[in-house]
Amino acid sequence: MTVIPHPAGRTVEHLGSGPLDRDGLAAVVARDIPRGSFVNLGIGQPTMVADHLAADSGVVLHTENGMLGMGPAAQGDAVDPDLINAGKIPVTELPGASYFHHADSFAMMRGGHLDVCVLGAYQVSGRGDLANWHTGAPDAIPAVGGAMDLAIGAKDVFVMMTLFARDGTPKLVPECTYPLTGLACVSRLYTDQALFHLGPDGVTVAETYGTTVDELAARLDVPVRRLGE
Amino acid sequence: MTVIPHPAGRTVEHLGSGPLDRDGLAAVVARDIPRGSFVNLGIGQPTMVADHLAADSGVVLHTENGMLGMGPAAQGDAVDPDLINAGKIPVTELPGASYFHHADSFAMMRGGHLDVCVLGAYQVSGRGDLANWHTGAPDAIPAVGGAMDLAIGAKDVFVMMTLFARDGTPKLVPECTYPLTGLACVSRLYTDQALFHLGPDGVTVAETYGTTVDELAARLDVPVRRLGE
Amino acid sequence: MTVVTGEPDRAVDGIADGSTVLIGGFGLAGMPVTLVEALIRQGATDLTVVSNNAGNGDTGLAALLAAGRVRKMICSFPRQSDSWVFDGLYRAGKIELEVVPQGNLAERMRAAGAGIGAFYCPTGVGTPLAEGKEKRTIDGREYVLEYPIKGDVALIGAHTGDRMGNLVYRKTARNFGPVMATAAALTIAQVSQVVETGELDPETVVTPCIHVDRILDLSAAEAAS
Amino acid sequence: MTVVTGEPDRAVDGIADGSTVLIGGFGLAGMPVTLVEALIRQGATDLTVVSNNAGNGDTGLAALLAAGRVRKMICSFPRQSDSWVFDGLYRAGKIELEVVPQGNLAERMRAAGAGIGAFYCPTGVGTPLAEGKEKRTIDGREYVLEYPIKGDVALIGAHTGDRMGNLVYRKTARNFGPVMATAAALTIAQVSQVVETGELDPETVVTPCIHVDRILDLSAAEAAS
Repeated sequence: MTVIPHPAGRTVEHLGSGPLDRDGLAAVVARDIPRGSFVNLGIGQPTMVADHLAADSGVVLHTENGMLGMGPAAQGDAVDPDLINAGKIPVTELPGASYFHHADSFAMMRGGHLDVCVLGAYQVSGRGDLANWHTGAPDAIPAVGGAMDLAIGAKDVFVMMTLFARDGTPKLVPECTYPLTGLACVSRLYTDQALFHLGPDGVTVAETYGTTVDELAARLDVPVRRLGE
Repeated sequence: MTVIPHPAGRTVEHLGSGPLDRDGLAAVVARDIPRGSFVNLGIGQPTMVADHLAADSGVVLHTENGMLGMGPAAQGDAVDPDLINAGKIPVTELPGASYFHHADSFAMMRGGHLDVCVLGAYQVSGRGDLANWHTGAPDAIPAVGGAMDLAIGAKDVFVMMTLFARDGTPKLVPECTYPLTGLACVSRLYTDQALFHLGPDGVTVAETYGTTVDELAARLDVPVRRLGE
Repeated sequence: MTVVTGEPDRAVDGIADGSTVLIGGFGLAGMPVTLVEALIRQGATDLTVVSNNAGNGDTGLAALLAAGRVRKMICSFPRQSDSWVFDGLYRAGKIELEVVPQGNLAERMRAAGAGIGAFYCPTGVGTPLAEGKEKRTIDGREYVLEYPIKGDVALIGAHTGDRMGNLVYRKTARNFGPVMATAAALTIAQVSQVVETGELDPETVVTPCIHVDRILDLSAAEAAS
Repeated sequence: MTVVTGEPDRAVDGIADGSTVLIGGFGLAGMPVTLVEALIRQGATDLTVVSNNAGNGDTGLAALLAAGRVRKMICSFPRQSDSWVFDGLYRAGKIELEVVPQGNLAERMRAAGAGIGAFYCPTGVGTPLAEGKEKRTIDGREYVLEYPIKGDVALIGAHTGDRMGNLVYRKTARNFGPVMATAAALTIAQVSQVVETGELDPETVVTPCIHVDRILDLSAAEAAS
């Protein structure tokens, strides 16, 4: 694990405002990415993290379709159909970029060279199991893309998601009921309600947003601890 | 196997002159390399084959230290310490050349992309086993280089050697007594005395040089046939 | 020796029914659309197609699927917003699907091209995609045994080729092209332009000519049409 | 982030006793002689060195061997006309030797860099170098199970680096460098020159900066000396 320890060293309950919105959540993830990291941002919500990285962060973005040094989404004349990200969105190239083929790109991932990847999820278990590729619905067409490769490849896997589904059931669960993407791979879980550290020792709440550790503990089916406990 | 069938279709005994010299042997090997082949010439005697390839042969030479389109040995100002062959001799670059790293170079070999490689040998068995990396002498320092990779990698492995050792014992043997480089990998054996086709069906003499099939059969410990028999 | 042609139909000549066809591209970047269209005209059927996606819209790979030529898709991400052709065939039970994690797709083709018999891969351990596969623990980590994917044919898109068959690509359109070129018995590349042998810098060649059997020169194809 | 320095001693700082050190080069082409000389001064000992050859003449790797710092050599071709330092140590029983076919040496390091747990390789089947190794027949062909070779440190030679750590090589001096760069926890490259970030064409970068931790700029080193 390469991530910096939590800056506060103890659990912080942010009660002055409500749960984080998607932008606020992306800002928290960006804050926790160490300077100079090599980072892969998954399709969808994780791409918002890029907007919150400081210009001098030295963070280098990897896209699994064969590029390091990916820049922001391309606009207008800069759109080039040969230059896209994993979500097939036209992007740009930053100075110091490089291109490589798919086997090299995934060797980079599988070989443990990426410091952090940020993914979305349907469910995450208390020990860090990840389910983010398949709802298990019988009529769904399975499609995995690079999710399993990222899950086992990056030194740290961060997940961004809402803590509760629309029906109020927690998505941080004792055991994933959706098909798994990877075992014990998520180290940090960033949600609108709280930031969790996950690992073999279980779930630690590092921060809460508009709620308390005790309130969360009452709503979750996994035991949670505070930092330093 | 990609090599062209033997041009004569029947065994030819060349009795007008003696055994082939090294240059004559290289010319016979060069004759049998199909146009447009990708070829690796081993260290030592096999490199002489290059001098006998027709200018319009379209043969592209591979050197395992990471190059296709290798040209002749470099002379004078053309010597560049960064451009060498597998024998560490300075060489030149032909138009259409390319450079690649060692894993890609040996993937090319192991993956069966080379049409022909030409190697030297201490011993070759009737079914094509090759011994060319180690004399087995107890004080010898073992060194294999790319010999084993070439032996199993090229579509056709040609061996060039004298048929008899200095003490008169045949180097084409029923079973190799020297440590093996590869099993059943040699398809053609080019010697000063004769050209042999090797395979699961045994040894066929395609041509002789200054001797007859019957004379060779008497001196060898492996059964030999004529082409077409 | 590499054949350079400006005729799409000549480029895909001889592809047999039942072939495994590797088709490059990630979405449309690097997708050899002209070659796939020629393959539809050529008529080979009962194909197994290996490609990252399972077709977009109604052209290229989607049109090949719609023409009923594909028995089985091996891909990482069939489901896309514009994959209606595949979706319909799949839901109707008219096509087989093998979903492979994207990195395994690349690595299994790389293994085919590199002569590797099989490899232990950490991707997918504990997931449904590893079910029924051989497992092994090495140095305390679990791995799944994965086998090569070899193509009878590879259809790829590149940017520039030379007359000997060396290729360079452009930006993220490189993607699967260089890997597929090594993994097929017959590799056919469509390129935007062909230059004389010697014009490509040997240091920058991405796919050496040994991996390329035929080049379709799109600039010549357009000039002729 | 990649550190660029003109000081050889700073480039090799912190290499621990007992490390496995991958050293690039094929003969002298691509051999990082300045880094190896700095490693000798640095003093790390009890090393396992992985390199194609086992030193030439009395400099570079040969000098490291002569200084008694190497416990074990893993290489494909130790015996050369000018390998007298290694030859003497080996005959005196002062150094261990693991001979590995050249392609297996490359592929085992590639596997380490690519997160592959082990692979079935056809090279060496039936030979003394496969003795004691696990075998398996796949599709009628025999293979030997080979394991990754991972380095604590890689010392490689390249031609040009940029300030971010991207590397390009020159001609056949490329050889093992790009593979070793992926296979070590700490990769240190000596380069003939360093250019500003953005000056290397992204299409032509051979080793992306993610694989490079430190660059020794030889042009700066010479200017300072």
